[in-house]
Amino acid sequence: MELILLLGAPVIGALVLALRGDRSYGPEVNAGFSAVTFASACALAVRVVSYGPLLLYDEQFVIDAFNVFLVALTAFVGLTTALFSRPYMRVEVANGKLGPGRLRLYHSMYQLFTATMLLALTTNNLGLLWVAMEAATLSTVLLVTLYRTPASLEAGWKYFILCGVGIAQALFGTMLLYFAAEHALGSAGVTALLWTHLAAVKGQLEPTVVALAFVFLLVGYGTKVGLAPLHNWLPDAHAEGPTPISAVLSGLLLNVAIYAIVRCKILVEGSLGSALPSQMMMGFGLASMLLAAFFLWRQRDIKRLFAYSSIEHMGIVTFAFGMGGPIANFAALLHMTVHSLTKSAIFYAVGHAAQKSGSQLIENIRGLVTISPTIGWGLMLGSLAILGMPPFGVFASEFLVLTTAMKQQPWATPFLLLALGVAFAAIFGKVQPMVFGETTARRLPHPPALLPVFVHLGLVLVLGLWIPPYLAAWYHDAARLIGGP
Amino acid sequence: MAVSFSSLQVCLALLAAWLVVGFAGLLRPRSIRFAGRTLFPLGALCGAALATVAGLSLGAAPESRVLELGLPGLPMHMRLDALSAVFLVLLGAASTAISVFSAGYFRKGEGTLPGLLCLEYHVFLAAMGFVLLADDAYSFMVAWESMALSSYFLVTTQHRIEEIRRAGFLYLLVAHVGALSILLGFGVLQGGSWQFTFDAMRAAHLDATWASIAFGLALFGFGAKAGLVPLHVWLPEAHPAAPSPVSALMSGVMLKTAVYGFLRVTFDLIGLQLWWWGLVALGVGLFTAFYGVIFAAVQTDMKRLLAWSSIENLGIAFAGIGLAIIFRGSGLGHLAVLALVATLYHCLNHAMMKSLLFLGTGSVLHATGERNLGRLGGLIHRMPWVAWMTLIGALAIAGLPPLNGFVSEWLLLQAFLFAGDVPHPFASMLLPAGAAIVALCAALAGYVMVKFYGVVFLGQPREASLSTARDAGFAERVGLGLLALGCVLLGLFPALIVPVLDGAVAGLLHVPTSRWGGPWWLLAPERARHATYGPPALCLLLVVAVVLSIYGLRLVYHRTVRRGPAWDCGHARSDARMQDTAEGFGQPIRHMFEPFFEMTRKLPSPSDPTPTYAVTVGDRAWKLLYLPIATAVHAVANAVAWLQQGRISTYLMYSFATLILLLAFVL
Amino acid sequence: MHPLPFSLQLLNACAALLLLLSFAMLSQRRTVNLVNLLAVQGSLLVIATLIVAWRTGQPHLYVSALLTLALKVFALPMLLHRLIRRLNVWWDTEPVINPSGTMLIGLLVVVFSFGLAQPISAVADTAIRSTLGIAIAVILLSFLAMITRRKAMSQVVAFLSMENGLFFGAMSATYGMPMVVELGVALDVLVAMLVLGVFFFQIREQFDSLDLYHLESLKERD
Amino acid sequence: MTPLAATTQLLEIVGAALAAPAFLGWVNQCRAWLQNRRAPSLMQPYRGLRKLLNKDAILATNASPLFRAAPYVVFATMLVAAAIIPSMGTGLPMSTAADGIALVGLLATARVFLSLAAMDVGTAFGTLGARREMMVGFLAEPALLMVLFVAAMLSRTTSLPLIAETLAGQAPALYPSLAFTAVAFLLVMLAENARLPIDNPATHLELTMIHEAMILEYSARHLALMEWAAALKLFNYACIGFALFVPWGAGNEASGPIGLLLAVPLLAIKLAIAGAALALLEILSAKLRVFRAPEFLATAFLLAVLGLLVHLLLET
Repeated sequence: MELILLLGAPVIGALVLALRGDRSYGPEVNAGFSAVTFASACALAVRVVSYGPLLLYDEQFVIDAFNVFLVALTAFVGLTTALFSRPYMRVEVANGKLGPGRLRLYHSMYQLFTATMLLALTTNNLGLLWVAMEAATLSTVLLVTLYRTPASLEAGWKYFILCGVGIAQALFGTMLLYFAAEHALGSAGVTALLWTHLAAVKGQLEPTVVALAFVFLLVGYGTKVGLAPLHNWLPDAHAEGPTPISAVLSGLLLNVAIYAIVRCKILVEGSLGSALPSQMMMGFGLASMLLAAFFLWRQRDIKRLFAYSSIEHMGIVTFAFGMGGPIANFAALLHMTVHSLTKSAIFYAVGHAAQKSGSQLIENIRGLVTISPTIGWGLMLGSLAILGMPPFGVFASEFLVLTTAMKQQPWATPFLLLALGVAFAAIFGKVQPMVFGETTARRLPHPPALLPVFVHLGLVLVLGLWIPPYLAAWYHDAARLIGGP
Repeated sequence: MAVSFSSLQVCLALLAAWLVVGFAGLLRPRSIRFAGRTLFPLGALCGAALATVAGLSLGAAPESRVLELGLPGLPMHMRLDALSAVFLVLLGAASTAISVFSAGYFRKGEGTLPGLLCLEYHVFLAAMGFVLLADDAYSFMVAWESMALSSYFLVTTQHRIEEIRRAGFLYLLVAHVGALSILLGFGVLQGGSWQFTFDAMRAAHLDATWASIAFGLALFGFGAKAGLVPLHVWLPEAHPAAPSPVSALMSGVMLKTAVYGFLRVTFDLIGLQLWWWGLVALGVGLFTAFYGVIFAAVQTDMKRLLAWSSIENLGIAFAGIGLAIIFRGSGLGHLAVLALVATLYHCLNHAMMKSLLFLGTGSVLHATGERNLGRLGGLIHRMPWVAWMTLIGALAIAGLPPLNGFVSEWLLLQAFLFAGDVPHPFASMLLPAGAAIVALCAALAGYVMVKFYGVVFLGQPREASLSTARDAGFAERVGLGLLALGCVLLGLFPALIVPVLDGAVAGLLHVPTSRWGGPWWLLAPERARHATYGPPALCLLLVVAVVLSIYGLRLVYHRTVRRGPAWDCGHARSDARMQDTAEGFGQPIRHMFEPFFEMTRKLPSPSDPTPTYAVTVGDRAWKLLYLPIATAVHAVANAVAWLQQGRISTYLMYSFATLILLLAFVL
Repeated sequence: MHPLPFSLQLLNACAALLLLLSFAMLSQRRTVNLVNLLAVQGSLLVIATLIVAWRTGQPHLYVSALLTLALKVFALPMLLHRLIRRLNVWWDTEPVINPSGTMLIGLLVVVFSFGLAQPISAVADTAIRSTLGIAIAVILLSFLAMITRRKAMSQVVAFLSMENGLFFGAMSATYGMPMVVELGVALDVLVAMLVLGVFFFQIREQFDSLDLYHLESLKERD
Repeated sequence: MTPLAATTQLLEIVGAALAAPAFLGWVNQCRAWLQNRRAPSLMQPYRGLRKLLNKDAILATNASPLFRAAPYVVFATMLVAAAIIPSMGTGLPMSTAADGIALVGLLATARVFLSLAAMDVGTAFGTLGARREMMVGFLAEPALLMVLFVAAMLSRTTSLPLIAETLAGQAPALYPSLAFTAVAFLLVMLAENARLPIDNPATHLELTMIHEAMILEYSARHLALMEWAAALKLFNYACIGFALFVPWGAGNEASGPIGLLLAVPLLAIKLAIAGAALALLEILSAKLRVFRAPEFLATAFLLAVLGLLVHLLLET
């Protein structure tokens, strides 16, 4: 029931907003549907927490500890982003960047995007997972090009082609899994793509085939995660789209892609019994962290800056999942949560900052605290949080990752240290003059919505100091589910 | 009915109270009076209470408790043992005086709003407290980084000024890198037991290699906070940038948390100590001390000078720790205790005197608006209170009996005297040289302080504007007075304090405590044979001698005292410009230790009608270490950027290559 | 060994033709011909599907054959022809790598993909395992084509032929995916095409051409 | 404390205070003789002091209380220093309050106050003198400390009387380390007491003077105290030298009053020889440029450290 509502609400929302999205009340309607989605997600979460994992609609959907908290997170950030986009889009319209038509497109695609992510998270069918991922790309491509500027078109095209190709690889990987599964299960047809069934027989899957399949899946979904060197679409797409979209792309879509990879990793590891997947993921993770750190060093565009920081953090998560084991998995899950909260909060602040100073270029944004302390402090605290400064939650996960790495993969720690150090210098060195110093900013036609920023940062702060027991239980279950060496 | 609280509970409550006071500042963020008249005094009260409680708990057994916070499976553990208590006393005492001073210090229109400032200030205090109480890696790191963060915001109070922002950035960067290395150190220490509590780390047994790695990481991490060369560069930038009470807190208290952490990790958490670690720490510490003091001698900005002198003192402290490790590693526990007692005493002293001096400079800064030594002078007439209080601090830090600076120097040298007992010939050969360097640094500190005090407070005012300088207000005087009193008491009654420290340290090293002999006025350490020092007696002797000489003269001498112009060897006119400048006073040091300095001289040409001479002294660490790193990172960044050419075919090629490679790897 | 049944020979022939076609696409520079080749590829796919369906008698394969016919033989090529006419992009410019070099690389890719297919088809008991290698080859070749192309249009065509390769692989290895998945995939492809259409016009109105070198401004190297 | 100890203590203080100018006079006398001049009488320094004590004191207008207090502090420190150096007897109750390290500290205190006072009036000469004094001091002080360290390591204690007793008690053996440190001590003594080749007590040339430059602004009783303190300082250094290198003959509890009575003339003889030697050294050496002074003192410092190493190498 909750599931139908969860997936239905955004779809209906998409239809409604496709027709009425440009009305004055459009943004509120958008937020309303997101609120419904969030409510149902909460209900679902409560149900799973109380009754354990669910298999629904002849096993096409599975809700377990791993994905239910991602569902809740996605719905929550979806809601806050919708709230944030109310004033933001109004300002954009006031600045004459958008017409009614594109506003309709924006709102309906926003809902559709949410729907596809939720589908990808909840489905039990690897094929459907693939379909949903592809759909997520398609629904956001037109949002990236919303402004129709040359840059945005280029970004959209790269996004489309690179992710399309990557996803195609993922489809082939899925197919190989299906192939292996058929041999294991002996039965053709739908059940052979159901994750639960595969997980049941993962021991018997043909190793070589599964290994090949994992390569295709990793490259495929890894492209969407933005793992270096497959990441090239990410900074462009995140920087050129409207800020709310950047927020959800960074905060949510990457999580979903990681989720897909991890689901596959569980199967593959089960069948291979070797450290191969872990090594690949650790390699990708480290590469992404290092590359991103050095790219951060020379950014001039504030949104590109934080896009690269997303790559870096996805690298951390991938590395952690690669290390595996209860603690590293726990850390990775926690990191996914806090990263999506923090990063979206940062993008909210960045969006308003860019609007206030009428430019995305870092050197044009100066002294935010003096003109609007809330945005300034939001950006400052957000950046410090994303840089892993306690008492924010990002630190908690990085703490666990680093300490685990020190014992399990000591060879990796110098790289981690280097990447984190360079990233800190790069980001903080750019954020400080934006927040402090003499100001260049101006007033906005609509008062900015900064509630989401501080709600997110508050949550991250709380997660850094105290993780509620039921949440911890979730994480632990999920971590156990993912397992690893 | 009577409710009894454990001291740990009270300490936690007081730290919480600090936080509350801080957040209360947000109630009326723009009101100086509210913050100054109400909140800072309250904070001072909390500090005094904290010092008292911690002091009373010194004798007691360690007590710990678990807060319902932190990571799942890793709640925040808090523990109050003798070592923490000693540093808590330090924190409480110093912060009391500094808060009282701050109550009268902050003025309108100094960057951050007073309310916010009050918040950052008290969060800073509380964070330091939690660092000292933390009993597991996570809460330690959280407190540690919160400390860095809040102090960063305090440093950047006047964020409109470019170099202050730069200083803040440098500070936070170094702090963060250091924190990461400490974090990795804990990662090593937990030794596979996924327990991050300090108890688990005590229990974990590391082999020599891992232990050495942990030690190295700790030395790097805590060294970055303590400002050991070459990680010291942030310190001379950040201290002048911060408002003076904040400089006082950072220099007087925050740097000590580095010493605390290093002691905690080296002697408490790492099971074994290898003697050559001590050599490393000793070497780094001594080099830092020497480097710091010679740079202090050539500074022309009074707060920079004090910052460099802090580097020196922390170097001495780490040298003491290194000595202790050497003794400990060679099985001479009782001597290790002696060295550590000296170190702790030095920390207490430094907290008092350096805070005193920084606050003094703060008052001077407010009275004159000048930090440049070249524009000060003769202030002893304009602001006698500040001058005399500062004199005590200066004499103390110069290590002159009977003030406190001398006591720790005395103890440390006593410890060095036992170099001969160290079984490793190499070490025992090096130690005397170490003692020599300590002595040299102490003497140079005297040089620095004469320069500092003489140029700022004595002589003739170098600027006409100085004649309008006014003495500090009441609250500031009280703050200064408290710290000066602390210096005097620590100087006169070591015999009462040292045994307590001995207890703390002996507990840390699991060595039986020893008598520090003698009556209350005599410091006669049993660990150091036949060495006695009785400051009260010495002080009494001096006073008696002075009084005698005064009255003795009165007997034979009946003439009057007249005032007249300075004779100056018969020179016709001498004005303030003819006095030695700060640069001039530093000249011999520049001359002698030239290789250490990065000097740029601006010499006038002979034909120049208006000749000007300027010399600026830079830190070689920049050119030798930091600029290369920066350029390297930049180069790598540019090289990496080449990957991203904007052409989609190239990107597709990357994906293709990755795919092929991985497939080949799998096959 | 006894000769393969006729149907299988036919299937192998289809496979070989597919491979040939993808080489042709690799070398072809006229966009219209590219689209036609794509259509032929699609029809070969339909035939292959029908053969398999007839051999195994799985009803859902007939449906998927129908779907393929509708989508890949008629809908997409028509759409593309329309676009070509509307945007008059008849020729692709000189490819990034010259055709002969591309061919050489293509050859290596084929060898590699056959090697890749070996372990998989070793465990396959389906009668048509030998074609899997060709499927992989088709996929990688079209990947290569995408890399070498400079016009958005031809890149898209290559992309679609990659889809074909996937489809062929799915069919040859596992008699096609489950129905729900196939429908989803088809839907995605259709939507993708529509989005592409929109894209082309947007790009066109911005740069009044579909040359990809207009789309090389967002980069880190300066 | 025993009456003997009390008397020794008192004798030391008073004796030092009274004999110090005479010792200075003696050095000057010898120097004059060695230079074939007619020597001033031994009493000359006392006359100088009396003259100064009968003049009006003139303070510079902007002299601060620190300036007035300094002479008393300096004199007092020297007096206390004299009280803890075993010159005539080793049973010194006051020396429990301050050991060798404290002695160095006391001397440093005197130096710092002297320099601060010199900077107080704010004349060119005063600050110049203060700077040079501190420059000499920061090398001489650690050197002296190292000298004491060697003795302390030899006798396993830092309390001066005990050092003297142990060194005297041991069979007169050759300690190479002591040889090194003796030279070092000599150099330090020359530098610290403003003697040639570092400073020339007889001139007021700005290029040369250190000590004189600092006390330029003093007059009358303050100047008298400063001069007296300087004489005391020289005396103290001489006594430190005796205690470390020729410790024999100092009275103690064992030898009783007789020992003390014998110690007084013995000390006089030692002082006479030392003064003559000092004068000889001074006329043999030429004044160094101020820039050279650090090298001179660095030599002293290194010699002292070398002595320490030699001790650890050969004698343990």
